[in-house]
Amino acid sequence: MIHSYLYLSIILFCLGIVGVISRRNVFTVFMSIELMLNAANLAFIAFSRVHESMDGHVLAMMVMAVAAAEAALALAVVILLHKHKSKLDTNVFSLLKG
Amino acid sequence: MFADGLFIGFAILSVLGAVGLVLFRHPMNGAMSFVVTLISLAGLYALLSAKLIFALQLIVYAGAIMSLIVFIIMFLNIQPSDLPKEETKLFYILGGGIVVLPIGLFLAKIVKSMPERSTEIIGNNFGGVKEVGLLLFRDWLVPFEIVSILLLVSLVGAVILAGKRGTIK
Amino acid sequence: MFEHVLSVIIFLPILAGLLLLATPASRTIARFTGLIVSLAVLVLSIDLYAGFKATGYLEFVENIPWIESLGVSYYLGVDGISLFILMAGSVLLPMVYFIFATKEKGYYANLLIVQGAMAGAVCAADMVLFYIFWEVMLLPVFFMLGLYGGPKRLPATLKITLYTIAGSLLMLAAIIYLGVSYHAQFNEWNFAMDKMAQLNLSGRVAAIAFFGFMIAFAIKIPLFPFHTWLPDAYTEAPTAATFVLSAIMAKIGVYGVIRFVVPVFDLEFARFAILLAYSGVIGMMYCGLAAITQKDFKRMLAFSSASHMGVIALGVFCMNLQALTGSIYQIVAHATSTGVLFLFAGILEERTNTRTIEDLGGIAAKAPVFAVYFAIAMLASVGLPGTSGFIGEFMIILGAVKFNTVIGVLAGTTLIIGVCYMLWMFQRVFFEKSTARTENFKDLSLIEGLAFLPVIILIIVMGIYPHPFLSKITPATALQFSQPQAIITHAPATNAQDFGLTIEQK
Amino acid sequence: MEQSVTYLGLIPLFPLLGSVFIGLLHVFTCNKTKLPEKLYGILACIGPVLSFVLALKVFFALKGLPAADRFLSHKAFTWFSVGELHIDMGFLADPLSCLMLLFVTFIGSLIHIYSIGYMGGDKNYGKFFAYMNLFLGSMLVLVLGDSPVVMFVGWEGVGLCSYLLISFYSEDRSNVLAGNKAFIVNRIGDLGFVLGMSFLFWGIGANGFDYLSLKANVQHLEPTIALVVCLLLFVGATGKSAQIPLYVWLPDAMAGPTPVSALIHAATMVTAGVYMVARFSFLYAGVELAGSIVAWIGILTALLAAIFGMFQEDIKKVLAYSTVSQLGYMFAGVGVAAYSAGIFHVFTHAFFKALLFLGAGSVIYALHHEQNIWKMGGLKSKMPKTYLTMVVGAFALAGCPPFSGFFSKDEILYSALATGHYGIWAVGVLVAGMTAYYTFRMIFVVFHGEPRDQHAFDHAHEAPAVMTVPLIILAVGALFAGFLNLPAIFGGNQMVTHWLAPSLTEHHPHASVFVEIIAIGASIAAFAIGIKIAYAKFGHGASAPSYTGFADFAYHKFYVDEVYNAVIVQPYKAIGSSIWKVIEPNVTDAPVQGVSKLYTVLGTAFKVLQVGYVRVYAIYMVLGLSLMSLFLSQSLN
Repeated sequence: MIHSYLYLSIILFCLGIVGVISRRNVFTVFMSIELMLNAANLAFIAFSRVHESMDGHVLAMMVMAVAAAEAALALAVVILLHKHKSKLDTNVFSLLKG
Repeated sequence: MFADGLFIGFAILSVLGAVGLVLFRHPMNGAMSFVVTLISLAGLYALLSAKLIFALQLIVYAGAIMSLIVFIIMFLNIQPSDLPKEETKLFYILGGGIVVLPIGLFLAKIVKSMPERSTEIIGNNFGGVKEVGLLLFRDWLVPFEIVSILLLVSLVGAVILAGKRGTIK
Repeated sequence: MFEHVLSVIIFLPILAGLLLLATPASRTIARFTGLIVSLAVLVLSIDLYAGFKATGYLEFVENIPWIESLGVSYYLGVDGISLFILMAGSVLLPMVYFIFATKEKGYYANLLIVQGAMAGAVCAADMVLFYIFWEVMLLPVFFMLGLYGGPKRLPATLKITLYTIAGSLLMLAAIIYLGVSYHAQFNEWNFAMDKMAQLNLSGRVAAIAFFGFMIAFAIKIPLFPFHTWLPDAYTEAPTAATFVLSAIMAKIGVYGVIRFVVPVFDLEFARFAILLAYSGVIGMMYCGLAAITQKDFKRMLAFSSASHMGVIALGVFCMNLQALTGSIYQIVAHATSTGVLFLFAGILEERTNTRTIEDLGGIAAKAPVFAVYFAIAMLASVGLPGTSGFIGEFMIILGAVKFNTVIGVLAGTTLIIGVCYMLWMFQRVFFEKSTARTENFKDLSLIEGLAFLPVIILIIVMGIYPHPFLSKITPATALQFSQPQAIITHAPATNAQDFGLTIEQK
Repeated sequence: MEQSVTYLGLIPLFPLLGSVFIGLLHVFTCNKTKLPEKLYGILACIGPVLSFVLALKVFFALKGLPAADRFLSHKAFTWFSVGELHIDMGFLADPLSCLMLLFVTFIGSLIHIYSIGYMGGDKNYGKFFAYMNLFLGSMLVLVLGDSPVVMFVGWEGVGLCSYLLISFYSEDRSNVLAGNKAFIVNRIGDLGFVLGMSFLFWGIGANGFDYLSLKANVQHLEPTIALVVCLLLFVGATGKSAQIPLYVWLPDAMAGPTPVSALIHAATMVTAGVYMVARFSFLYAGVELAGSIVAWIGILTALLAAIFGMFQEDIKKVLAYSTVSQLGYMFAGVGVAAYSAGIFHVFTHAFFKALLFLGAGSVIYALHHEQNIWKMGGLKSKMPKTYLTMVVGAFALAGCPPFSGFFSKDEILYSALATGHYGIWAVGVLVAGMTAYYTFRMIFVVFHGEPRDQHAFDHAHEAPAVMTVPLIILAVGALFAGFLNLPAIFGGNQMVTHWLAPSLTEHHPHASVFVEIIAIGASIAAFAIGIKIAYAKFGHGASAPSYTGFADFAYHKFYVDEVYNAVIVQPYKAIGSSIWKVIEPNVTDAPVQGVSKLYTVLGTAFKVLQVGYVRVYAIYMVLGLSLMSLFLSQSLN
């Protein structure tokens, strides 16, 4: 049964990756990252259940905290982005172009 | 049996939500669909006897973080013209799927090689607030404190970043 | 004589230099700190020299475990080979503070640091320690060249830094290889030099490691064809940096070959000695020929220095006692003569604001003391008997003739090649009619004259009565050739090439 | 068998110390107050005279010993010692070095005294004497050194002094170039010397590298090595003693002050090569081929230089070529294993050639540094002492009996004939005639006839006594030195030959009196013919000739300098500049430049991938992960 959880976790994770690499909308990209974090969380919880130890739960909490922090910062960045460029396109930024 | 049924239901919902997130053009739609995923994931946590995490997922993730996101989306008052034109979105999604496929298969292969275990609900003490709390404040105290610092830092960062008003262009 | 004299010699200048950098000291304070510290080091070195017993083994040993899990230790010691390079540095460097009175604080601070680092590299008897000092040595030169160098300093700095670091990394890889092999053969971690000598190395990987070491040292020496960084760096560097590079740092390259390559890679060394010897001798001729067309006297001296280093390196590759001893003696002789010549070039440049040979002339009449000093250093550089340059050169040629006739004959041509460009330069700069730039050339001041005097006297004494010096070198060099060959045969036929042995098995 | 006497070391030490002292005095005062010239003059003469006194002491000490034990030695200290190489700073006085010692210090002292007058008024007066003393000290080290290496110290030391003195008038570029040429050419020879020593050392040097040990071990030396060593050492000698092909520096060396030419480039230094071959007589005696090569090169040099000498117009160059020519004789002598004859010619030559040079110096001094003989003439009346002494020198040089040159030259030619080297003998006789011709050509042109430059003639005057007295002393030497080695046919007993016998390994050929008479007769005939032609052409005054054909070719010295310049010097420079301009940037440094270019190219190539969109970087990352997964999943089953 645990396999099913893990497969689900993998599917969600892969969907998250696809979201990140194929979408240009900042919000979608951001939420896709959250999706990947959640997929990881699911794996944590599942393994925690397998080993009957609660360390995975603690880790999941940490991930949530990180996600919260990330959300706070990322949204601030998005606001800035929108303010300056009035766009929500990740392709607006190409300063890294060599 | 009932638990299996619940699992299948939640699983389908979460995948659908995720697919929706990836496909919807407007972020608001995506966010709503992502909330579905998060809530169904909370259900799955419950099925895995993680009571505290179940609660936190609903309160923190589906509640706080998602409402923050939705709030920002609404705050920005996004017009369709603001959104990037993604004519090649489907092509990208298809290509991305192909690229990601080996990773998924690889992970799946690893999972397959692991022993199958039951996930029946176990005793009351597993995953409860007290137990996790004890663990958190005993064995994981230092990381916990570090995370708190991280939160603080990101808080300050967010204030500074978003707080700048009209100085640049 | 106290126990940690070597540590003091190494770290006193380094700490003083760092202290200078950290504090807002004025130029004068910096200069006097440098002067006092280097004189203190000189006194300590003389004390060390007097207490040196010439047993042939390491003396004044300090051995403190450092990274025990890897067998790295803080292991210092000097023998007849390193003693003289150490002494050369200690004797020559105080001069710089006497002569260059108005430089930046960082100039003096960097000089102090490089002095300590060089002493460290010379005294280190542990490969890792050596490597650390070896790298630290480059830093001050990098800063001096980059900050205080001539107009085209930046490309020169980049070239020397990247070039030497590329070599050093090869050496690091080779050192790690040696450590792993040692662990594989003797089942313990150790990087001490004397332990490494017991290694039995063979096969292609050993040859690669050998070249890792050799290329690192060849770049530093510099050995043909790895010398191309030299002309630019020597020309653009501030005089003190050129002096340090040519007089001492290049010698540490040769020293490295003697100390690290010869005992450890005896088989590879014997195999490639002829190739290396040709490299040395061709380098000598090549750089000597290139020197004759130089218009810039500093660049000419740079090529001359490279040419002589070829001969010195050749002495090491000839694998006989006379050549090796001659090579070490020549290291000191060359440090004194060429080092002083570079300082003179610096003085010339400061007083005439030119480095072009054609712009100068008639200095001998204007500045007789300077001319006499210069002539003595120049004659030592071309190996005139009665000066320090002859003894070493003669022994190297002697050894080269024994090693291989062709190489011996080619090595002998250094007698001719050196004299051609040196006389040509001397003629244009010191003889003939004086030019506008040299019309008011001032002779050496009393302080400068006195600062150079000990070295000039040393050049002559080392040529006329070299026996006391040689008797300190010979036991150590003789030991290099009494390596028990049996080690090679009885050691187990295992090697780091064998993957199973290199990965630690639990 | 050898006695140790400490004063041997003092002999070179006196002039060396004098040199250091005078040098310091000069350096510290030359740009400030001038010291009186007398002070320098006296200081300079102390060293040589003291050395001469000690040399006499050595001579008498040796004379007091039985002939076979005439070896005095002094090991001052261990010079260097590494493994089997052990060199002492040792000095050895045996009959050979004693003879050299005597005339070097004697003539050296005289020339120092002469220079006091000649150099008067020069602003570098002190420097000159410092160099001269340094030279004498080095020359004495050369002569007294008890091993080849110690000899080499002196050998290079005299080369250095020669360089310094040739470029003494250093403001003039050509003088300095002449000095450079001398030093560099000498260095080429020194390369041969060093290599010769190296081969000799690895042959038999392990049991001691001084002459006596070498002599004792010489039979262990392999013949081929011995030949190589002999030839290499001879290369050294050709450099120092100006033989083919390295003779080119000596004529140019006349750029130095005339006493220098007399002392260094006629009497002492240039004969060092002959001395060296005689020193190694134990080696050369065993290798006949080497001896023949030495002899032939010597006699050919003699011929070549004599041809050049006949057409020179510079008085010093005439003498310079005659020196080269006479050196050729000496090598012919030592080459045919007549070492004592060769050394004896060194000895007599030192007197008469120093005399001629000093006389020429006197003339030059009188004419205010005019050296072209075609601007002189009729000086006989103005400078009688110089004239008389120079005529004595000329007779000696030309080989007129009973002047010293006759006996020594005849001894060499006789030895060549007696040992069956007929070719050498024939050329030698020819050269003797030519010598007589060019010597008297010079005398006639300079002293006889009418003055060609009236102005200079009017101002000419006899030199001061400090210059003429040495001339007279040398003239006496040139006249009578020959009697020291009078051959039996003239009733003598060959004192010098017998004196030298313990030092040399030579076999005296026993030829019939008939052969000896032929040799003497031919020499005298050649002399007579030479002087006759000279008198016929120049005895009554002649104007400067213009040369055509072969004479023109010889006047330009067969264009040897030009050929050397084109074949050696220019290619050398061309190689140098091509290395610097072409090879260094394009070949040696190319790999390094290549690496940096490679990085630039790679950087440009990878720049394409840096599109700047974060999303694309994520794609790269995922692609990488994906590939890794593909790779890793093969190992999972």
